[in-house]
Parts: sequence; C-alpha cells; structure tokens
Amino acid sequence: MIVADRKSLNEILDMVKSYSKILVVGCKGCVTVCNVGGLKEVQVLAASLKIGRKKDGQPIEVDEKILERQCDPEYVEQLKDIVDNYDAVISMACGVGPQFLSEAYPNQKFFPAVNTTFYGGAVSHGIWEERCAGCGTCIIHYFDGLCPIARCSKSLLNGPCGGSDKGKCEISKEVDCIWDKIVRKKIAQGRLADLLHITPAKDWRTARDGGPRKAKREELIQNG
Amino acid sequence: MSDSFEPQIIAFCCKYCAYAAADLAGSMRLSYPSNVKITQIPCTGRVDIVHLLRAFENGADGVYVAGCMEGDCHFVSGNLKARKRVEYVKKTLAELGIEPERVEMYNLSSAMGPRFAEIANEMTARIKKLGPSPLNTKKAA
Amino acid sequence: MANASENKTIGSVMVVGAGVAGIQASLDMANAGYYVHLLDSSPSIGGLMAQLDKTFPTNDCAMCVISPFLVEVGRHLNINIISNSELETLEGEAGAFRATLRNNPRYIDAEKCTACGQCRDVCPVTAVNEFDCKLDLRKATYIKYPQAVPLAYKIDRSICIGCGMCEKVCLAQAIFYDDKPRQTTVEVGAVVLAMGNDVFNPSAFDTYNYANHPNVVTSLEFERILSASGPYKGHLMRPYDRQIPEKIAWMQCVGSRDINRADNSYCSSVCCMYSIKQTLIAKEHAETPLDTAVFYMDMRTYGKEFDKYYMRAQDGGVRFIRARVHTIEPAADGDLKIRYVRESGELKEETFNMVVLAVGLTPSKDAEALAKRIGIDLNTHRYAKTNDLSPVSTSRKGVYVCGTFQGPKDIPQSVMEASAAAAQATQNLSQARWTLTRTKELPPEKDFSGQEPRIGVFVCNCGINIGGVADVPAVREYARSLPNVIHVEDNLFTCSQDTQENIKKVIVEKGINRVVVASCSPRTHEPLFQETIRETGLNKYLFEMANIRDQNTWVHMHNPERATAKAKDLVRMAVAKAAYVEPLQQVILEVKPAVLVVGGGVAGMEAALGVARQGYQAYLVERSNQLGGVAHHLRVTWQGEAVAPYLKQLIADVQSHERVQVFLETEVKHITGTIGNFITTIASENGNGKTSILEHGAAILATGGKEYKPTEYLYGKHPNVLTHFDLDQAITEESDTLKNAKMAVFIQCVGSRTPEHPYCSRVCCTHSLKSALTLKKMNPEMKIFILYRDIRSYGFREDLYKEAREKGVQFVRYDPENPPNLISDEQNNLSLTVKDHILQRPLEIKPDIVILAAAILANENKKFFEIFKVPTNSDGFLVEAHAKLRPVDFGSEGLFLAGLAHYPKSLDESIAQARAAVSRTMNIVSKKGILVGGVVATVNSDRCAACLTCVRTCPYHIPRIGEEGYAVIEPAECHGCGICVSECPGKAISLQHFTDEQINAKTDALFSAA
Amino acid sequence: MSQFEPKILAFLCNWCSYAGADLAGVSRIQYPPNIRVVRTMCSGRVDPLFIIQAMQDGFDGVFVGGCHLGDCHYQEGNYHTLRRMDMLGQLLDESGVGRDHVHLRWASAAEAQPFADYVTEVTETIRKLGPFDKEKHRLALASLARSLSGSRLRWLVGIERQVTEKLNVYQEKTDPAQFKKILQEAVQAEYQKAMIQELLAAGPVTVREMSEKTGLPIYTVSVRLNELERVGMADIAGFDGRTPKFVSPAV
Repeated sequence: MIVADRKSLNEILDMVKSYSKILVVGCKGCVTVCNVGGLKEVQVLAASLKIGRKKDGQPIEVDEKILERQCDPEYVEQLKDIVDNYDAVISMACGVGPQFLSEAYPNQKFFPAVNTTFYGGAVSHGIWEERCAGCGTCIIHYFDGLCPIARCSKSLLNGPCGGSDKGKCEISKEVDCIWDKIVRKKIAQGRLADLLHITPAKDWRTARDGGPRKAKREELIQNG
Repeated sequence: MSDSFEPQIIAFCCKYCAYAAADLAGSMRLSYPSNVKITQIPCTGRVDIVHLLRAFENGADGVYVAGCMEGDCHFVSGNLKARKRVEYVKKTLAELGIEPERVEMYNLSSAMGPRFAEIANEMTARIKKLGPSPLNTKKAA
Repeated sequence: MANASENKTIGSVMVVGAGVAGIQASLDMANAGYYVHLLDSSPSIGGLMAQLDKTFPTNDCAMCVISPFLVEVGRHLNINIISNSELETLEGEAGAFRATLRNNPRYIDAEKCTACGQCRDVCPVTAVNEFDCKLDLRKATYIKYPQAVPLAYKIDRSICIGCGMCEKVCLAQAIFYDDKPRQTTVEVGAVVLAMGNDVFNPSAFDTYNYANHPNVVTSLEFERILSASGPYKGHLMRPYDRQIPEKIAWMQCVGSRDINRADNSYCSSVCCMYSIKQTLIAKEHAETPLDTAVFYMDMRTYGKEFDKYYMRAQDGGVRFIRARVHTIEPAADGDLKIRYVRESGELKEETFNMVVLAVGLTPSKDAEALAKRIGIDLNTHRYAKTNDLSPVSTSRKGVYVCGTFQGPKDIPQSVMEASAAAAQATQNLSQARWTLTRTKELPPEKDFSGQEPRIGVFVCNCGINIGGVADVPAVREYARSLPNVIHVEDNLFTCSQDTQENIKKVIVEKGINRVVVASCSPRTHEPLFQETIRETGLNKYLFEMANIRDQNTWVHMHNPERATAKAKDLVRMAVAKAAYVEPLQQVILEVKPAVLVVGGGVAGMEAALGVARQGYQAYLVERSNQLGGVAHHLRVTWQGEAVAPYLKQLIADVQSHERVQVFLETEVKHITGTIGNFITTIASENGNGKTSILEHGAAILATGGKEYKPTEYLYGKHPNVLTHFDLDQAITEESDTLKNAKMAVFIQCVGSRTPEHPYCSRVCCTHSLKSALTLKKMNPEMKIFILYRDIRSYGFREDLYKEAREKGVQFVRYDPENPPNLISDEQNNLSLTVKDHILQRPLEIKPDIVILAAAILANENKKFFEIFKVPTNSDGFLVEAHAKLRPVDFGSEGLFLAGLAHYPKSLDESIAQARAAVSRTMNIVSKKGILVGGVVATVNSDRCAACLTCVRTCPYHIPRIGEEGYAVIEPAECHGCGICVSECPGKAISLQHFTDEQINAKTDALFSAA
Repeated sequence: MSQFEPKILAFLCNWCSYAGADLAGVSRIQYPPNIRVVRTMCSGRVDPLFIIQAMQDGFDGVFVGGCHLGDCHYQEGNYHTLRRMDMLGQLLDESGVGRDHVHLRWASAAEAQPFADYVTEVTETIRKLGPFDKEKHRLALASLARSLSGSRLRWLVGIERQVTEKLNVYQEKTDPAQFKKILQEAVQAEYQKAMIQELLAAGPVTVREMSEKTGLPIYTVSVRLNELERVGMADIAGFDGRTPKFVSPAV
C-alpha cells in the first residue's frame, strides 16, 4: 500500500490561514490502513485546526468527510453538492487524492495534509517499511524476493557496496543492508553462485525517469 | 489574570481503578478542589485522542486521564494505550502553542483514595498556575 | 430429618465463611444452578484479603481485584448473604442437611442503611479498629471498610453505651435497638466450610517486644501501613513517631515452624512471599532510600513466578539473612537492636528503625468448637482434616472444605480449592440443580424507537449527605431547565424502597424513556436503579447517574456553593449523555452441554469424570496410548496414600462412565467457536487418521508435565544415580541396590532454580523428605544426606522435615555457585564433595546411591497451545487469567486449565485444580443459554478498512477479519474495554453505551454552561 | 508581705444559692470579698466553657452554687451540673491546671451561713494555690475550651444519667463503671487531641515538636494525631528529611 505521513499542524494551518470555512476529506484506502488519513485522523485534524485557530482568536469552521477512495472519479463526485460551501478543502489522501479533487473541481482550492512517502507495509503495528520503488520493471526474482532498487540506499544491482557493516547500511545503523540479506539468503539456500551472474544496468525508462506514466488495460477500456 | 480564576478540568477515569479511587476519596471525606469533573469510562483504553481534543476545543483548561496502575489494567493494556494517546495530545498542543502540561495521564489503584485527591489538587494547582486556556482568553477578548 | 429419610435432594448449599474462598465457592455454585446461603460471622464479607495492600507476585492492588467479586456476590440473585451469623448445628445428611444458625443482632437495618456515616461521626465510644490492626480506632457504630459488602453499618454492642445518638442523626431510620439474636434454620444439600483462619498474635514472643514497642509491628499491620487507604494513607512511616524508616527488618517464621513460643510446628506457606512483597512495596513507597533485611531460615518461594520475584528482590538490594533472631531490644529514639549469628558463626548486631514480624497463620479460635458442633475431624494442627486423594472432603459426607480452614495456603490455592469444593458439594445434587434458584420475572421491554428523549431526573438528598452540603432544590430546578427533561424531583433517599416504587410510578405516568439519578456512585447503585427502571419495561441501559455524593458533597463539604455548582455540572453532563443512550439488547446463545478435556493424566481424568458426574458429557482426548500420565511413576502421596490403586480405580471409572468418551492416541487439530459453543476437530494419530468433530461448551486443558532428565551428576552414566521417579520404582520393586545401600544422598534442585529453569519445582523437597523417611524405615542404619538450597516443605509438609531431622537425616546446604561434585572411580564407587556451610569446609562422602530431585517441566505443546490461542510463560507453563483470583481460567472465555501444565504441583493440588476446573465449566454448560451483548464493541462494516488495527491491539485477541473482508468481533467474547474502538483509524468500531457521541455529549455539556 | 487576694467568679443559681447569698447579706454574715457573682437561672445553665473562659480572662478560680440535689427548681438541672463539673474536674486534672481551681457547692435559699462558709473555704483553697498564671496555661486553656466545644464530651455527660440510672436505648441500664471508664477515656482523648489541634493550627509541626510542647509521650502524640487524620482534622504538610510535618487542613 501507499504509506504517508501527516504534515505538521503548523504547515497545514499556514496553508489555510486565510480561510474561515474548510472541509477535511479523508480516504478509506491506503491512508486509513496506515493510520494517517482515515476518518479518525480527519477528526483529529479537524479538532486540532479548530483549537489552533481558536487559540489565535480566529475561529474556523471545519467539516469532516470521508470518501471510499479519492483516486476514482465516481467517489470524488460525491463531493459535488457540498464542495462549493467551503473556502478550501484539505485532502488527507495520498498525493493522488488532492489532484483528482483539483481536476474534478477546478474552482475549488485543495491542500494536501499528508506527505506521501513510499510503497510498503506494516512490519508490525505502527511501523511501516518501504518495499517497492515503483520502478516499472520488477526484478526481485533475481534476488530471492528482496528488492535492491527500493531497499538498497544506492539501488545497486551488483552489491553490496563497501559500506555494508555487520548487516547494516552505511547511511544509518537503523537501515538493514539489503545486500547482506540477499547474500545470506542465497547462502542459506545454497545458491550463492547465482550472484556470479552480473545483473546488467537497469533500464530506467519504465520508472519516473521516463516521464509521467500511464497504465492501460485495453480489454477494460470502454470505448464509448 | 485575576486570582479568582477557577479552571474547568475534565478527568476521564476508568471504572475499575481511578473512578473507584475517587469514590474512596469520598468515603474518606478527603477534600479536593471542585474544579475536577469526572467522566466514567470502562477503561482508559476507551479514551480517544478525539475525546481529549474535543475537550480542549470546548474550552477545557485542563484534561486528564486516570487509569489503573501500569501492569494492573483490568483490561491488560488499556492504560498503556491511553498513556500514548495522552502523549500524542501533548505533542499536538505543543505544536499549536498551547502548554502540553494541560493534559496528563495518571495511574492509581482503587485503594488510593488519598492519591486521587492529591492528583486533583496537583492538576488544579498546575492549571491555576498556567492560567485559563488560551482558547478562552481569546474568546473573552 | 424427615427429608433426609425420604432421600430428597435439596438444591441449595451453604457456604460458611465469606473470605475469598467462600466467595469463589458461592459464585461458582450460584452460577451453576444452586441457591447459596453465604454465612459469615463478621458484618461484611471479604475476609483477610480485603485487608491486604498488594498481592504477590503480581503486586496487584488487593482491593482492586477483590471488590468486583464482592459486588457480584452482593448483587447475586441466588446468593443470600447472611452476615453477622454463626453456624450452630448441622443435622441430617448429605443431600439434605438442616443447619441451625445464630443471627447476631446488627442493630442497624442493612437494607435501609445508606452507609452515609453520620452515626459513626457522632458516636462517642471508640474501640480498636480491627481492620487496621489496632493502628487505628473505630467507633461503636462502624463499617469494616469503605468498600464493604453489605455496605451497611453495625453497632458493636459490646462497647455501645446505648446513648441513642446514632438514632437521632440517622435520617434513613435504619437504627433499631430492639434487634435481638435470632435462631434460624436453613435446609441445604451440602455445606462448604471456608471459615479461614486467624493471624498469629505475637504478644507471647516477649523477647520480640511486640506488645510494648510500637515500632515492632506484625506483617498485617505493615500491610495496613502500606495501604493507601490505611492509617497513614500509604506513606511509609513507623508508628512510634511517624518517621520514615531508613532500615526495616523482617523476622520470618513468627508463629510458624515453632513449638517453643507458638504451638504451630507447620510452615504458614505464605510469609516468605508476602515479606518479599512488602520489602519491594516498601522500597517503592519510601521517599528516601530504604534498607530492608529479611531474617529467615529457608526462603520458601515455591509457587508460580515466585522465585523470579525473589530474585527481583535480591537484585533490588533486599538483604536476605539466614538467621533466626532471638531478641529484639529497644534502642534509643524508637529504634530496635537485633543480634544475630551468621552462618559462619560470626555474631552481628544491627539497629533498625522498625521491625516487621512475619506472623504465621493460626487455626481460628472457634475452629475446634465448630468442628465439634458439626461433627468434622480436625488434624493434629487443628485444621480440617482431609486426604490427598480427596483434597476438599471433610470426614463428614456432604461437608466440604476449602481455603485456610484446611491449612495455611495462599490465595490462588484457596480459590482453586473453593471451586473444587463447589464441584464436590454439588456433584450429588445435580438432580436438584435449578430447583431452588430464583429468576426475576420482568415485563417485556417497551419500544421507544423513534421517540424523542423524555428524561426524568431524580436528585437525591441522601439524608443530609448531599442535601446538607449542596442546595438540592436548586440542583433539581436547574435540571428542569435542561433539554429533554420532562420531570424532576428530589428525594430524601432515592435508593429507598418507597422512592423506587415512586420512580416506577412516575416513569409510567409521564412516559419517561430515559432516567437520570443524581446521587451516589454508579459502582454501588447503578444496578439497583437499572433493575427498577427495567421493572417498568425500560431497557436498563436507558439510565445514567450523576455522582454528586462520593465525588462531590463528600469531598467539597466545606464549600457548599461550589458543591452546588459542581452538582449542576454533573447533572447537566448526565442528562446530555442520557439523551444519547440507546437500549442494548442482550441475546441468549444456546450452550452445548459438553466439555472437552485435553490430557489423560490424573488432572484430565479427574476433570472428565467430574464433568460426567455433574451430569454432562465429557470428551477426554489423550495423545498417548494410555491414561494415567506421570502418576504411573508415583508411589505414594506426600501423606503416604498409595497412588497405584487410586489410579487404577480412576482409570476404570473414566473408562466405564457412560458420559465420558475417551479418545486415545488422538490430537486436537482445530477449534472454532466461542464460550458455550465450541467446535473442535480431533484426529486419531494411530495411523488411521480418523477425524471427529466435537461440539462442546467449554474446554479444560490438562496437558501435563514431565520429570526433567538430568544431564548432571552422572545421571544415565552410573546405575546408582536415580531420579525421584526411578527411586519410587526401586522402592516399589524393593530393589537390592536400595536394600544394600549404606549411604544415600539426595541432591535437591537438579534442573530447578537454574538459569535454564529459573523456577522452583515445588514438590521435590517434600518428595525427598518422604523418600528419605521411607529409606530410613527400610533400613534405619542407612545414612542419609539431603543436599539442599532451601527446604521448601510448605504447610504441614513441614512435619516431614521435622520427622526426617528427628530420624537422623542430615541436611547440608549448598550454594549454586559451589554445587556438590559427584564422581565415580574405576570401581564404580561414587564419591561426593560439598562445602558444608556450618563447618565452613568441604565434606566428602561416599554414597551408595544418589537421588536427584529432578525438576518438573511442562510438556511441550507449542503447536497445540497455538490452536487454542492460550499463552505460556517463559518456563513453558500455561498462563491463567489472573494469578490470584482466576487460577483455573484462561483469559479466553470458556477455556480452563489444570494440573502440571499450569505449574508443578503435588497430586492433591492437581486433583483439586481439576475439580476446580469442573466447577468453572459448570458455570457455562449447566446454563440453558448465555447472555451475550451489552457493553461490547460492534463493527460498522461499511466503514471498516480491514486494516488489522483492532486485531493487533485487542489485549484478548478477539477481533478477526472475517471472510466478508471486514472486522468481526464476537459479542460473546468481547470484554468491553474499548481499546480497539479508540484505535480504529476508520472509526468503524463503537463501544455500546460508551460511543463517541455519548462521551462527547458529556464533554460538550460540561463546557456549554453559560 | 501582703496576702494574695484571688479573684473568683461565682455562678449562683437564682432560686437557691443566689437567694442564700442575699440572705447572708441581709443577715450581715461576713465572708471574704473575693467573689464576683453572675446570677444564672439554674446551675444547669453553667456551661463548663464559661468556667474556662473565666480563667482565660484572668480569674484565679470559679465557684458554682446550686440547689441541693432533689431541690432543683427545674427538677434535674443540678444533676447535670454535678456531672458536668465532675467531667470538668477530670479535664482540669488531665490538663495540669488542677480541679482545685473550680468548686461546686449546694446552698439553699435558707443556708446563709453555709454559703458564707463555702465562700470562705473556696477562697482560702484558691488563695493557697497562688495566682493563676493564665499565660503559662495558655495551651491548656485553649485545649480545654476546644475539647469542651466538641460534641463528644457534652453528649456523654448529658446522657450519663439517662443510661446509667434510667434506661438506655436497649431498655437496660449501662453499667456505671463501664460508663465512667468510657468517659475517662473520652476526657483524655479529647483533651490530648485538642492540644494537638491547637499546635496543628499554628503548624506545620513535627510529632517530636508536639510531644515537647504538650508534654505527651511521642507515641501518644502519634496515636492521637492519627485519630485526627482519620477524620480530616490533620494532614501531612511535607517532609523535613525523614520527618513529616503536620498541619490542620485548610478549610
């Protein structure tokens, strides 16, 4: 899933400082699951904004709303009757949400409440880790299901680099060296020889380097 | 700020320990300031960040959560969750420029009537020192 | 008497003594279909436990854990508390007894008394407050403690001068001086004796100066000193001058293991642990560094998690000094001087600020007379006599015993026995089950859905307790102004019978659909008012209380104005919530009247047979190909009862009972369902792989334990190195090795109290003592050594220790740092060296046989325990729901445990626990249905994102993501804490009766005041 | 050296003693001029607190005169006086002031000579005691007043005759010996607590300081203090090292 972090309250307060009636819209998708943009977080943000503004003597009206997803026009459309009642709208979805909203309601002002960080999962309750970089060409089968693109700080394909130290990455002792894990897993499976094969340079055109991407499934597209 | 400031403080007390301790303080006729008003909840694990923020939004000068002793929670770990939520609200308040000391987590057993009174005293004194919630002063102005 | 001859079985039972054991027995039987008369000589129930500050080894607050039980007993429809009364005679026989009771006058009507305390405040006469152990005074009108049940005062006639003051101030008119002793009779099918015991009075120890030095206190007094509700409000102070002590000494075995100055040769079983607890709690309480020293003979931390607790104390700097102190002398300034001899022979002198005497338990002074009156035998220690193989039966049929009336023991053991006694007492009454119990006939609930809230507010004056401080009429009129309120009134006593009737009338007349009572605490009175409104057809959840007494007028009595203002705030909050409360429906789920028992050892068999004898189906699943478990290796119980014949009979009974179905070589593969309705798949392991599905209402896990196979001390390498099991077999077979042996050495703690198994195996000391005596009997000339760390012959087992010493068995203590060294030479001769602590030098002996007291280990059942989702501790033993009060229950409802899987224990203790488990299951399977719902979490599936937050945060592991893709929380299993509710990121879960809306309504109301 | 002339306050009942005093005057019977008379309708009106107040105001002694037992104009007023004065005597002894400062005598309207004799006798007794140093006894007097203001002693004294001579609430007679013991205990306890309360009011104060100031043994102070704490009349104000300091709780 997409993992995100909420922006600081002051950053959000600053975005909406000139407005007195706003709507906070959450998303029931990934951001609910990673506890950052579901209904509860919508309520927490709404309450925090009201407290912050009231404290400064500039009370603000904040309404709360949750959409099934903000990345599908049909759900986004559910706002159409109310969206104009507000001076501005804050989206708590990943970076996709406010953009879909902006496109659907060109006259309204939309602000993101979260920083979208990575594709990953919860390794335990409350801790999420990155697993995928969305590079567009998956090669993890070469590395026993461990992705060096997302999980090596240098995205090395023929690692490890010289900075691997006791299984940790040189950039931080908090970060595992994925190449250490790959090598150990290969040893455990008796397939270390696999690594004699040199992985050629990656074709990055399928990643962000190739410009904005589009995914199509011809059989699904309705040609009207 | 005048000396006559009487803060409005709400305390979320769990049924098994803190609320029972408050009753015991009554049985023991211990006096403490009347500023504290209690809402009973089954376990401090039921206290939501939203409930705490709601109280501040409404103009609470102080808010505290009182549960069982750590390790003694009737529901195993509710009080530990509550402590984390109180920490979260402290951070939120600080971020908004409001004294984080206005919210607190306490632990006590049902036999600790005197401790309940002490906490009520402590919290009332603390909030009196801090003065009215900035939300209230602005409203007055 | 006539009844007995007609052989009519009576469906009620009597429990004598309402301490923690009596309470447990009563609840078990009342919940399993019997009407219980619970008798106590004191004016309120609770016993000794209510006096304790904390309980070991969890340091739980004693009052916190016992008071919900007190309240439950107090409100139970099928428990009749007969306080202030004694059992005079018991006629008839099992199944139909006729008990004559003496009801001592209380002079205060417990029904009318509101526990306001006015009578106490004006009473001019004082006496020693027994509850605070003479550290404090009480009045002639008194209540034992603030949380007492029944919550009512009494007059101590022995000191009352009859002045009449209390009557003058009692607005509830509860005082009646013409109360007289009465004699009543009750007819019961069985009797459970749980009278407890007394605490030893150390006044006789004149050299300890207890009687004349205030800073020499008993451990119970110290317990009150530590207690937050005690005389010093939890501040650690010494009585003489209230100084905070810097140095405190504990004297162990005061009144225990002593026939010189006490008459109690036995070990009191609990003092070592409570002293350690007190050192730790005292250190916690002390506002300055505290030096604690415990003077002891043997440290007997033999129970579950006890040794770890002991080690924690040692790590925390508590000094444990092995010495018996003779004299405690007063020194300057209230201090006390102690002289003692170290093991090395060195004489030492130390001064302490106070001394705690770890007083033992002693038979209750009435025990002998009572035993005589009702015709049961006592043992030589003046405790109720029982056998190991029928641990809770007295010498009189139909009369059972539990708790410390049977012998000194700790709370979990007492509670276990209480349930066991409940099972035994009701075993032959099953035909009369549910015949005498009461149920309340209630009108159907009215449907108010769609109706606006119509709230009635009743404000209580509580005599002058509220009205004397707050302006009640003003509060009442204020309530009238609140939204949705259609009726207000104030009452002198809202809880009185006539007011209840009036409330019912008003509800009906005015069409009230929500009720708010502003009075005392919901903790004590909510159920009463809920019952009242329910009688009018209102759902009991359409009720809310404002606590304007305990949390208002009692604590702000010097400030009436502010108390009035606060009362208004509290009423406004309650009314606000009341507008949002919803009727909650509890549904009845049918129960499968069968119990699954896993494990075919003694515990499992006793459990299965017990269930069957109670009239329900038992399924007994055993992994091996035979029943009996480790008991096959045991020769005799610690009191010398032969195990083999008992085991043979038990197996035969299990196999022949029509309601026991035995599955050998079978394992549990899968279990689903909840309390009352489990579905379990079992599979045969004997090759045919046959699977069966069992439906049952409850399950008992008795998966047993085993003897540790030592790797140390030449075990397995030398034929004459034996374990206890080996020795038992050798004795049974009358082996020549034994007959010819001239010297035997027992080595204790082999595999126990080691880094790998840091617990005490509890039974090995007793087993060695018993075996040593047997060897001595076989060959009085045999020289026997027992090499030990602490001799842990708790309770009456101490008799064996005493006898062994008298018979010449030599005891040599060793340190784990210097364990005995055992070698064998070329001729296979054994040679052992050990450092003798008394002689301070190595001792070399040449034993013919060496017996290793090998540890008891839990059987490894990781996968199986995962199927049941039951937890184990770091030693591999199953973890019960609560170490003190729920020793046979698991945290998961409907699952129970017994036997060695729980912790090492002797055969009698295993049998008792198995029977206790039977009793606990009867609370489920004997019911036609289980009420489910109420204050539980419910999921709004539309909002659920299946994020697993609830699954991961529930302390009981109840929520799961169902097949439909959203969270499912079984109402039957939910404990109602609300943790998941407040964590749910989608706000998809709500806790009934404590919804966000309801909680926020109170907050909003508090701050909405003009 | 001139002789010490004590100042003595006399409470005389309207119907007997006062009339007796008048008759003494009419009869020109001579007695010492040390008494100053307050007339009350009955000796039963004399509250022990009046007596303590008199001593706080500087009188050296107090004389109370009433009708003979059985002759009270109000039937039983003087029985109450008798018990009250006895209780007061116990308290005075307990406090170290001594009961010799206060005297009760019965004199009828006709007993002019006995009245004069009593005054003479009482004056001489008090003269022998020497001047009463109210400053030295300040704590004692304040404590006496405090214990007499409480309900416990007043109630006990008031009920004594009812329960020991007539019937108590159980329709029986309370053993006079038992009652006496309870009253003695109550007198001691109330006085000791009153002293401690006086000190607490000026607190914070430690147990040892209280012991020094009251002359009570340390442990007695601890015990009484605890009784006061139990009813919310004393509280810990803080600690000085290992020593707690106590105060009266702020109301």
